[in-house]
Amino acid sequence: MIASGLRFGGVAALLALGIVFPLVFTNPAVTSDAIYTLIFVAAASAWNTFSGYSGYISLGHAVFFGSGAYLTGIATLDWGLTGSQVFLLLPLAGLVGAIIAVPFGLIALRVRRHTFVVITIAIFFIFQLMAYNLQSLTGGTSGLLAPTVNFAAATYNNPFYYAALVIAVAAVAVSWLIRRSRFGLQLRAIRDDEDRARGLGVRTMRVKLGAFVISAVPVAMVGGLSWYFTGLIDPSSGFDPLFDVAVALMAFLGGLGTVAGPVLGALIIEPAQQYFQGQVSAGYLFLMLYGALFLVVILVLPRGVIPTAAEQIGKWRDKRREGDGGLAGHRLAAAGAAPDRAKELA
Amino acid sequence: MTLHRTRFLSVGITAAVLSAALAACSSSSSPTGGSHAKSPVVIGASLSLTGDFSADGQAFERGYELWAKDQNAAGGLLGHKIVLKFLNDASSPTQAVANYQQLINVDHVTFTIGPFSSLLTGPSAQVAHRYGYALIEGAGGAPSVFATKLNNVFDVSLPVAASTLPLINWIASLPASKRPKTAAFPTSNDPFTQPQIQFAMARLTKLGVKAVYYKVFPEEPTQIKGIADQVAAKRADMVVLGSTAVPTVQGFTQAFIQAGYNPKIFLATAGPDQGAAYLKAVGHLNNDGVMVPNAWYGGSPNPQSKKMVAEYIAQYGGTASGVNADVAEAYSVGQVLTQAVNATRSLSNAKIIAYLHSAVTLSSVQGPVRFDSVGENLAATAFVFQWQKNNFLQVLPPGAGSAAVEYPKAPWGK
Amino acid sequence: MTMTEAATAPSASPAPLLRTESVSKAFGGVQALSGASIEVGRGTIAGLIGPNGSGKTTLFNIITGYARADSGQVYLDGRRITNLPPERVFSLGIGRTFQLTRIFPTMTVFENMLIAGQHKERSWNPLARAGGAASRRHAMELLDFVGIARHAGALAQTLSYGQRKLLELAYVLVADPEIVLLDEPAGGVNPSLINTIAGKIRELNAAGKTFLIVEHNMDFVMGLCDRVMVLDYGSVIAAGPPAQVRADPRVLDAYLGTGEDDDAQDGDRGAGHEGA
Amino acid sequence: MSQLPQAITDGILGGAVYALMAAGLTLIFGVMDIINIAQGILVVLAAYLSYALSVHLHIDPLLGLLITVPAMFAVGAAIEWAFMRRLRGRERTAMSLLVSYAVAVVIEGALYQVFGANDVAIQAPYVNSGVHVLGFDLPYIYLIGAGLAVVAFAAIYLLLYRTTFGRSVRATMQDKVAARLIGINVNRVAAITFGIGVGVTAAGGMVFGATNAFSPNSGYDLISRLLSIVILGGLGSIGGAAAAALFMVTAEEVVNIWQPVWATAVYYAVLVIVLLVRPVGIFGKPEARSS
Repeated sequence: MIASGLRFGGVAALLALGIVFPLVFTNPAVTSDAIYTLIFVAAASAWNTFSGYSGYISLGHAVFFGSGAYLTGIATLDWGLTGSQVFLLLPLAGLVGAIIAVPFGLIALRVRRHTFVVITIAIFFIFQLMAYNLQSLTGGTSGLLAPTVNFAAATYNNPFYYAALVIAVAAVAVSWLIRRSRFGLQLRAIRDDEDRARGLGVRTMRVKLGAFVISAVPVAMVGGLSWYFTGLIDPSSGFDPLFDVAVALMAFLGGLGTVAGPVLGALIIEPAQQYFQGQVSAGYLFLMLYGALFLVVILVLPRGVIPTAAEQIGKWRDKRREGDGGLAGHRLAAAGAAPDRAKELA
Repeated sequence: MTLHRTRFLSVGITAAVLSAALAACSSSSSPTGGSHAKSPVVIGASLSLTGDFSADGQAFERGYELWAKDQNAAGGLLGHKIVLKFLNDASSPTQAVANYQQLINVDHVTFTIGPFSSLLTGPSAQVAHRYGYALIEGAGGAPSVFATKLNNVFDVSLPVAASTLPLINWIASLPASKRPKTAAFPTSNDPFTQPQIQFAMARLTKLGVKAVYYKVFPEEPTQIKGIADQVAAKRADMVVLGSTAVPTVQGFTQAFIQAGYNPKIFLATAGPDQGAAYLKAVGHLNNDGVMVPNAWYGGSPNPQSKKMVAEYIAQYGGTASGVNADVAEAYSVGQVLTQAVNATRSLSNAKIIAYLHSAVTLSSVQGPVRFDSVGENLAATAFVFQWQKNNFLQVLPPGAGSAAVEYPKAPWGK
Repeated sequence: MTMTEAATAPSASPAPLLRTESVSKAFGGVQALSGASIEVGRGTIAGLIGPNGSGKTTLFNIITGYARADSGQVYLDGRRITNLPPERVFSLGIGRTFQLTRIFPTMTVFENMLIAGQHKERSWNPLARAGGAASRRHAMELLDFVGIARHAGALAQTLSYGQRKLLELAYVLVADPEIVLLDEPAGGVNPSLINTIAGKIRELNAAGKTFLIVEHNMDFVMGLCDRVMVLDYGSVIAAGPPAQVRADPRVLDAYLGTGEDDDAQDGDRGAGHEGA
Repeated sequence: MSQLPQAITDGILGGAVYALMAAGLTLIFGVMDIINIAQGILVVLAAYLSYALSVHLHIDPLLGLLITVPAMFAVGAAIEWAFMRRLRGRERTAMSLLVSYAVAVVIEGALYQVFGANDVAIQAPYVNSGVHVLGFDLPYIYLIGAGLAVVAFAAIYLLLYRTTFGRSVRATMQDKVAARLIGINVNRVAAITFGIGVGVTAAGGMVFGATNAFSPNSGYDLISRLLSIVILGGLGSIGGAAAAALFMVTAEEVVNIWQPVWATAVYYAVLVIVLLVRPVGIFGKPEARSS
């Protein structure tokens, strides 16, 4: 009970920090970085609700990002929307992402492992090519420029920030709900042994497709937001193959299949990327250092920060408890509260 | 259960550290703008030092640095030393937008100058506009950049659609018997090249040159050889290639040579203007006779240009023909900024924007500069250049300082 | 419709709970099953034996939907279930274990139990928490029944091999299937655990559960089963009470004469990694 | 329709180059179960090695293979030893994706640092000349590429299926623990296999660099097409990858006749359609493992 209270307190504090952040750090350069970070918090969380829980590594989620961006762009320009009106399109972008995810998932989820990874890449490139070639719709290579928005310069970023915050919080909340639900249990069973799960009555295709569709929604929404904030969508930045690599990296760094892992991963990687990539003086050495850093982190923390930390803490606690009360206490505790604890470790 | 607390504590700490780091970033930059009398003027740009535009980004960096060095030697801007601040955008518009936010709000630069390519210039101009900055740029000439009608964008380079006009006029001047009879028009699906190629095709068809091939290919084609072989099979007298970069030109060149096809005229819209980078890719034997339209070349008789080229060679080596036209585009940006600052006697963006809109004619290494209401350079002149025996020469329009057109182009491998 | 057919179908003995009818299956050029017909009476413990490669596991796979039959039919309680997908077969009431146990290693023992129970929860809300209070209690009771309740919170991958067998048995029981198919429940486990497992099976059978067991450990099969069927080269060559089958010369030819000693040793050594 | 024979010729020639580049990937991706995103940049690295040898030491690129193949083998073995070996457990495949991406970024940065951002191409006498047979131009460089591809595929096939080492490789890939039990040095087998997979790219890189202008950024365009080829051929199928490369590039060239902008879609559309009908690829065997 104390635990859940603390957990609630922690989440509430984080949320409060998120809400007051742009009021404290008013510099547009900082809030701009924060917006892209929140965009990746949402995307990494959403990606994780499918790939992290089910074990199917998707490198095709940029399809939803790009489609959300193009939908928002095309609708905004066609309907002549301006200012805050555009934000109302974001749920529509999410819906379109979900609709695209259905046939995408029905095709891709028939295969597993490597083949799944590559087929998501293949479908991704088909979408990118459509963005290049359907010029009348997408503007071809030059893409779609967003209209100039006349928000006040000093607080220009704030509406974008809060929109990103809402999507990110919703994505994390959905991820959390799924993690503790029957649906999440089914997904993780698929990740461990899909055929066995079928043999225990899990309708695997339905479950996988459901997760795929759910995970597409926030990604498409932040795609739309990203178009509006950046001011441009073009085929190579909208359907960016490195988007999925970045998102996967965030989820892995924090802890694949955990709720907090992708959030933490995005909070670390995106600001670091924003900052370091810009550094011209470091030249190309930066690129090498950036790659090398990831190699080290992946090799030192192969399961990600959160599971590794939880494991270390668990070990430490076990040791301490053994010192205190011996094995009996440990077993008692395990029988009662253990399901919850082990879930944290998983 | 302490586990939960620790777990969220770690998240909390990280977030706190991150926000502290961000705060440090934002506060560490003391105002560098021109509040003190002789403090430096910081000028910022986002450049593509990695990614698709990295070759152009590097050339731009050199052009900007050459200008700053020259101008500092001449006393800087109104006596303030020029300090350049570059951020890398890895050819991504998202990063470019973030970079201009950073330059304006964290580094507090006095002026912003443009990135490479229209793709990045469009959204970057909006950021600059939001904070009242002028964005003088040399490589953002696509219609989409001007369509938003922002008042702060100024492109010092040549508007491109009619760039092949000197060649078309020259063909028109030939006696009918000597004109090419057929032409092939392969083009990449780039917002620049497609209009150029369509313009050339329409005009040449009027002159009686038959278009035997027109197809659009992707900007980064994977099997250039296949497309080039289809073109070669037409055996057209001339090829007008809508290319955006060196690899495409190299691919067509190699396939033409392999197919034993040597058109009388071979013009590529971009690539051959990249100096040494182009020569390295196609080889020293395979450039003779290849044409490219542009506003500038290393051998330009323009005295400002001669000076810049001499300095460039002193610093980076090579020959005049090896200087990338991007260098001149970037250098011109600096020159236009210098003239605007000197004319207004001020470091105010608002005054500079007003001045550049006042239809004054300025000079640059690329020639005269005069802006219309959306910031296009109306005074730029189009030239056509030709590689002749590893030398990059201006051949069209004919006149003082122009070399004779090599027509028909010499065989490959000579 | 099939139900009524079954109800009106004439039958000499009480209708069997599980029945296969001339099931055949070939992998490439190898005929794994050729016309295998078996019957398992309701409330009985049936054994399915045969030499390596005789098609026992293949028949299990076909019954439970993990493989498709080339021809032949499978009936559960008179209802045709041939080639239904595994999740349907399971929800119709056939649970099974695997020769090499297949548990969910990165989930806890308790979550393994909830997975098996999830199909019965017909909640409209997919985000509802897994397992109501009743099913959680039921899961815990079953873990207690097989004797691994104290590991409920541990990750399943930390269990010993024998404990995994018990877990697999327990989570198959969660869904309360009509019949449980056990693929070598005694393979690779120590003698005292074999006795434990046999005891649990008897206990469940006494409470009315039907079993079909593939096993190489003859003592285990003969001691436990009411009826034994012998597969050889993909067809049933003998069926009947253990004593009768044991004495059948065809069976001795095919199997017992050559393989019994080896298998007994296997059981003792706890290797048990041969394929069926 | 007169363009069709030319397009098919180009497709077969270009397909041979792709087959050569994919040869190493079938080993690493198809046999070793590692998604090596770095394979694209390794091709580019090999191209730069050939380029540097030819420009600075005036070593003919073809002759230079005697240096570049062992060098790339060493690079591959080092990558396996330093990184891939450390990946274990359930997420090994997915983790290999990220590790190899990070490796690719490091190599890309190094290439930028050493060679700069400008495009270069490998020049050699046989790059631009060729033979004229039955109305078709067959450039020597493509014939060399095809020849090297045949050699590479034959060598990999013989290695895997006709040698003791090959049996160790296959045993290791099927079951590491069992392989160890029968006395195979699993680590050494993995390092050598990865080394061979990367060593073969030296040949692919040389031909790629001679037929395309390339820069440190060129690797990204290659990898997705190479992965598609290996999957279409069927994971682990050596001949399948070669056939898929020829088929894919030929189809691309045929589409080039009408609609060059849609030509690259061929790769992905064909892949999606084939996998819908046959989830294991054209020449793949159904997966033995079901998890």
